[in-house]
Amino acid sequence: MADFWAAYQSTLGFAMVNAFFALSTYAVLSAGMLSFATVTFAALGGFLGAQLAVHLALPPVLVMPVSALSGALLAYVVALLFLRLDSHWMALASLALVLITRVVALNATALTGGVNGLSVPLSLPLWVLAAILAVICVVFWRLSASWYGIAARAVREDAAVAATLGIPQRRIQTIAFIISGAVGGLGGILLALMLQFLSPETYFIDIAFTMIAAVVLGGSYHWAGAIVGAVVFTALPVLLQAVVPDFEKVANGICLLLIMIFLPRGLIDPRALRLRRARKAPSR
Amino acid sequence: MSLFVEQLINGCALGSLYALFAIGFGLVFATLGILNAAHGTYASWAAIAALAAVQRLGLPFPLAVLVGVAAGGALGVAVDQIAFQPLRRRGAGMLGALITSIAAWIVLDNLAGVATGQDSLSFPTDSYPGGMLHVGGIAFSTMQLITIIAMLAATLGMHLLVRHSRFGAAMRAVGWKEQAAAIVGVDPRRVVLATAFLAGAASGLAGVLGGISTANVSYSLGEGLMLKGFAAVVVGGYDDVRGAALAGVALGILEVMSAQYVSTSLRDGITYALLLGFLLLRPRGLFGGTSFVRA
Amino acid sequence: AGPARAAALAPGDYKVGFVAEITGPIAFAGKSFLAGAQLAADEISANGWMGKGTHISVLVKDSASDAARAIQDIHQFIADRSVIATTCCILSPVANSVKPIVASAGIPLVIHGATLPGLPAPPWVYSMTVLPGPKDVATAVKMAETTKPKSVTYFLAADNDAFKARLGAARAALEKMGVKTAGVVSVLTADTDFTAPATQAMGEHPDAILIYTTQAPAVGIIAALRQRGYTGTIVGNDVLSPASVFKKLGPAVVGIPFPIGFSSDLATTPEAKAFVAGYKAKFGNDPDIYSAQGYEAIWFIAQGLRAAGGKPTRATLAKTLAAQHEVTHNVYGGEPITGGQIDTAGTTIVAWSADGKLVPWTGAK
Amino acid sequence: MLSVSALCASYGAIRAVDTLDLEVAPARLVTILGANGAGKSTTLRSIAGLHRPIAGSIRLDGVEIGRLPTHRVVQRGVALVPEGRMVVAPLTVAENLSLSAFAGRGVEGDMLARVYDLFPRLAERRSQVAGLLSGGEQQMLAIGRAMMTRPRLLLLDEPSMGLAPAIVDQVFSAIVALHRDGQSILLVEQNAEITLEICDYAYVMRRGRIVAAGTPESLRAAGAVLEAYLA
Amino acid sequence: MMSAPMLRLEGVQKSFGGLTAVAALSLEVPAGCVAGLMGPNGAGKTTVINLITGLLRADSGVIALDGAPIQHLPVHAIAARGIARTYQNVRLFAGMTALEQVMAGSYLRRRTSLMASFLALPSARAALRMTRRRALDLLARVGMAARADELAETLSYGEQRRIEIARALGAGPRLLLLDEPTAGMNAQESEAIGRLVHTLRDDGLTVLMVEHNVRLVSDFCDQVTVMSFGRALVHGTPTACMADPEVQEAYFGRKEDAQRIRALR
Ligand SMILES: Nc1ncnc2c1ncn2[C@@H]1O[C@H](COP(=O)(O)OP(=O)(O)OP(=O)(O)O)[C@@H](O)[C@H]1O
Ligand SMILES: Nc1ncnc2c1ncn2[C@@H]1O[C@H](COP(=O)(O)OP(=O)(O)OP(=O)(O)O)[C@@H](O)[C@H]1O
Ligand SMILES: [Mg+2]
Ligand SMILES: [Mg+2]
Repeated sequence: MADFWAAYQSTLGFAMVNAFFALSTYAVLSAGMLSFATVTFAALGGFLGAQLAVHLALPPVLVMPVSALSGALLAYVVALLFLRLDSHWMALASLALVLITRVVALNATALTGGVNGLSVPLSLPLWVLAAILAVICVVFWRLSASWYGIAARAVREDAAVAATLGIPQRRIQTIAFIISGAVGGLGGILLALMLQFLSPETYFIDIAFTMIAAVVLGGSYHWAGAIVGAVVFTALPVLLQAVVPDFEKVANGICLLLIMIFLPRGLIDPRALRLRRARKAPSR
Repeated sequence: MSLFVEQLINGCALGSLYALFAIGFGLVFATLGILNAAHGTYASWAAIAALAAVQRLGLPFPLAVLVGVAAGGALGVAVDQIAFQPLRRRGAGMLGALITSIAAWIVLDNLAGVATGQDSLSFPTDSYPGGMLHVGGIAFSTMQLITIIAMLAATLGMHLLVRHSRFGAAMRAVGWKEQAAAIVGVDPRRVVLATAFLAGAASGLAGVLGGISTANVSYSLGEGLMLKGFAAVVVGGYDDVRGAALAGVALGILEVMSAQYVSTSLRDGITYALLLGFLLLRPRGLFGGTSFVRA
Repeated sequence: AGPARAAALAPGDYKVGFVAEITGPIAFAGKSFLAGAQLAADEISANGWMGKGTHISVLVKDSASDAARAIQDIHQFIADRSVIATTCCILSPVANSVKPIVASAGIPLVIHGATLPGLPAPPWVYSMTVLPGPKDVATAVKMAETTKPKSVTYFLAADNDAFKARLGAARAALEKMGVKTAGVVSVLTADTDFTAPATQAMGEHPDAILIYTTQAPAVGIIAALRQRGYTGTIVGNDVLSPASVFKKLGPAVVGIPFPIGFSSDLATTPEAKAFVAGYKAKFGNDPDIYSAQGYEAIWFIAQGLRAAGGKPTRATLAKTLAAQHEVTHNVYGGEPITGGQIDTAGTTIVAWSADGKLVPWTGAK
Repeated sequence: MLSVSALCASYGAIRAVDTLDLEVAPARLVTILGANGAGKSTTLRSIAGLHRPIAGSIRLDGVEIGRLPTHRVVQRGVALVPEGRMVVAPLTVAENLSLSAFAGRGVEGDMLARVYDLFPRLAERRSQVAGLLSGGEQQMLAIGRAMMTRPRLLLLDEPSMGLAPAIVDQVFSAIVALHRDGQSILLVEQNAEITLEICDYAYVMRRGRIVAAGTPESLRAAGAVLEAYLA
Repeated sequence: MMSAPMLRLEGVQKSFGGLTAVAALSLEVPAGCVAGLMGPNGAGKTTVINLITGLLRADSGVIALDGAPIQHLPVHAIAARGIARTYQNVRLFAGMTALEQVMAGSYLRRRTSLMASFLALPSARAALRMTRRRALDLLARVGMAARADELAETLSYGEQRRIEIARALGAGPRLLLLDEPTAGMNAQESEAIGRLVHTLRDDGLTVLMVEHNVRLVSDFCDQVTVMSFGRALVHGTPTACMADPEVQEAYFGRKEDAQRIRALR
């Protein structure tokens, strides 16, 4: 048991870190925007936090809020620029942003260490990571139950109609971006602490695919879906490596395919729950 | 001056590959509503198939290209039926298809890696028109010419099909809402299959031509085209074949020129920053992308 | 001198955790590394080289060159008490991520591919890859001496610091000899189209072109230069040595000089010859420099185990590894180890011959 | 011509149509009446193949069509003017109409003229994208499109919805004219008075079941219509 | 009872490319009045509603609520001034139950700050409970209370229209714009909507209603404007409007038909 824990604790760690990225993506998706900008927020939070840790020798408890804040600030700026774009144009613009991020990370040697990367001489016990994730979960839970949650859902489903009901689309989406930025920046530094090493490749397309896949796999209509999806998406390849080492990748692809085919709205689907509840209700 | 012109031709030829890729990618997005992450693997597999046709069967160049194009199309159909059709039948949205396409991408990419022995292969130099052409002090290769011509032909053909034929109208109708097309007698399944085939074939053409001219037949072939093709689609307007093609070519030229005259390490940065700037100024792409949904 | 030879190694199966890169962008090399390692394990186990009844075996986990996956793999190896040592990493960032983990967990790690200087840190971390910089300079100088170019153009993988440094050293040496720099054409590791860079380089009309990039770009650049009709001198680097490069480029790569640490065609020592023969028998093709490095990594660990004797733990193995100052079973030709980093004395400059063999480069065309 | 027997259709656990029997004889105009949610639209959607029934049979001229996909049903000569119009928003009016050629039921030229004649507004807007038409214009397009497939059986789901009185009148005149020409029609319409005026036979639905059926006169006499509506 | 105009349109113009959908339209709706807007298909009625709610921007002209111009305000700000609407093609939020639709519609009446709501302070919880109760009341008003927990997309067309009205009422508007609220309803159901509109008016709401149902307009509207080709053709009491020869021509088509239709009714 202890061995099992030792062997898979890092998998759990990465799953939790990916959950932050997935939640960050969920935050914007739940207000009707598909954005990959989380990668950029993570890069800023990660590199900035790492530099603070290296040069000012700040402890993680101080570094993490700074990372989250910097991510949120950047997200605010990104929101100002991006909110004029709709749906897939925003997706592309954010993808372009990710690619630019990598070029900047490669060339801004002072902040990122360039191609050689940056060692991060800090580490984080797993339980701290779990505790932070739990706090973030509470935040998402409360948000979804608050007025903001209701408004965001309306904006997501039909922004024009929501606006005629007095729901300020821009403001809701800006808030969504800021939440996304904070959680993404936090995820960025947490990834740095997990890897203890950063390079421009750390924050790149892979994360974008991981987070979007996690959100959709887990169910994009509930915040818990992001977490479930991140865990499945992270752990699946590792488990498959143990089971079918030679066909791990192919098996992984097939598993994803099967999950989506049989649960096209993801593992957690509030709509199905509602339907079931309505069916049980003796209203008719 | 001749250097500039040669680089312009290099950019056009490179951009033609992006354009060919973007045409199919955009077609699937516009008509079937799927952001297909597996689209790049069609290119890789088409090149692998064409190479096999050359090496195993000794087919001449035109036939090998045909084999590659057919392989791309067939793969497009197969992926559609395995990864997208089940979701379509359940009326699930586009995001789900994004994930199944990622799954298909993982599987196909890995199998491509296995098929090439994780190596980057190339076409034997005598299996394609590999010569250089010299026109007034300007040198360019026969393959570049072929690539540009292929791109122009594919763009024109696809544009006429989608915009000016009844089948094209059916494609757009099915893309909008399958049931709306079916109630006037359009067989959505057939239209979907044809669309998937055409898109795969265009990607396959890009794959074969690109595989030959970059001497790189491997799973990374398609991945290289993927991001640029996607960018071309959005800049050009995903529902306009001409726009996507134009944007693809422009992207190729921009890339080559910024490497030649500015800096290679900033090349992608410049390309994507311009792209981003363009999007912010013209949020609906090159040709405006008229809305057909009322306020 | 030193302490008396330790007791014989206790019989048993000693497991080495191998974090492989057999899928992903550099899988072509990753597979060679692994094959070499497996051959070494077979050889060492077959004749009981470490002692009677002893075996060494390789446990494989694929990381696909992803740092996060590599870390998870390493953690799994660490958790597996039967694993006594680990080996990993072709890419330097991945090696950098794994390094602090093995050090704090206390398990020896032998890096088999990454070339960033400063990676090794005894007693836990060792590198079995010879740093390529000095050999590049020697090759460039020899080329300049024989062909006397006036100006040269360099190709550089702009996103790879190691190559930046290697180019810098060669360029300094050449400029000292009076060879002008016509230009530096940058490419990126992930690039696939090299027509434009080739056009750019040829636009500078250099007498020679020197390539400091990773394998895929190097191959693409040579193909593009030759296709566009460049007939001048090209100087490559060690990435051109695998047989697959010749298979792909054919005549285009013939006569291009590059330095090399190992080549099956030039194997002279008995160990090297045995390695080539064994590899051929097991896998049906010739080993390349990557298989040689994977092979060395396992032999180095075995060497440490044999020296440790008795019932070694990870810590005692680390101690004996730190005490090794050379690789005894080597295929490179005399390899001292300083600060955990392997080194080599001589440099062989080779080129592909028209019939696909690596032959010493003479400078004649 | 059309005979539906023991049809059951449901959405998940919600039973929308329950063992429904219904006949449309050739050249007849038959209507279904019923309150909101009675299951009328579901019945028409099931006949047209847009909704897969869970039990029962739907026969067109004795041939089972209940399991055919929509386009095959259309090609056999059933056309639907659906609730919610379902025009193809990104296509122009003319393209929308031209799609009906896929039904493969004859030349379109004269029918196109007839549609434009019936709805001059469509002729004016023929090159406008359908999604930008006004609600009523879209309804006209949906009716015109169904006519273009030259159906043997026309299914109309509230064709007058959203139309101005003048157009409603034209549509009903057209329905009457088509009926006179021998077209078989199954009509769902909220406007019971007009409907009972022009139909040959009527069914009254309530909660997925037929609760009354008969000629308009007999229904009016029985007062069944009113009762079903107030339920 | 009639007072200063609550809604005033003056010289409002809107073109789409070559098509002038609304041309120099002027219109007044007094407070506490149920106004009807009629006209042939494509006359520009829905466009007018889109212009008032800000979904479309007028090319020129003034739209004023209580005398203050609103045509430059963003859509949500116009809603916040007290205008709510329904849609001709029902536009409910996918995946939400009937109750949730109305709750979303009540955004403007939330009466708690984001922080309070986030922290689930007692005041916020009480406010939420109240909104819920109000939403249920509204559903009951449109006769849909029993279906509160059903997904709106599983309801029939007519039922969905009622949910839309309840959702618009959720915003607590002073001016309610209804775009063909009774399309797809039979005479009895339409009349129920008409009575609902009257009770709303009695509660102090002003209503502008686009309708093709002549009887509904005659029975329940205080004033009517008939549009044709983007212009206001006539304006006045329902009876006067219906009798106008121009209206007869433009709206009811050939006279005999109009008489026949009325005869049929
Ligand atoms: N997509 C759906 N999912 C679940 N239930 C549905 C769906 N569509 C309709 N229903 C239910 O099926 C029943 C019948 O609906 P249908 O649309 O056939 O009624 P209708 O008679 O056409 O009503 P209307 O006059 O309002 O158009 C209704 O109770 C409705 O709630
Ligand atoms: N966004 C748009 N682009 C182009 N034309 C438009 C647009 N919106 C409306 N139109 C056109 O403007 C005219 C007026 O449309 P509107 O929807 O206001 O009519 P309406 O009076 O509501 O008609 P109906 O009674 O059929 O609903 C129509 O001919 C329509 O085609
Ligand atoms: Mg209905
Ligand atoms: Mg309207």
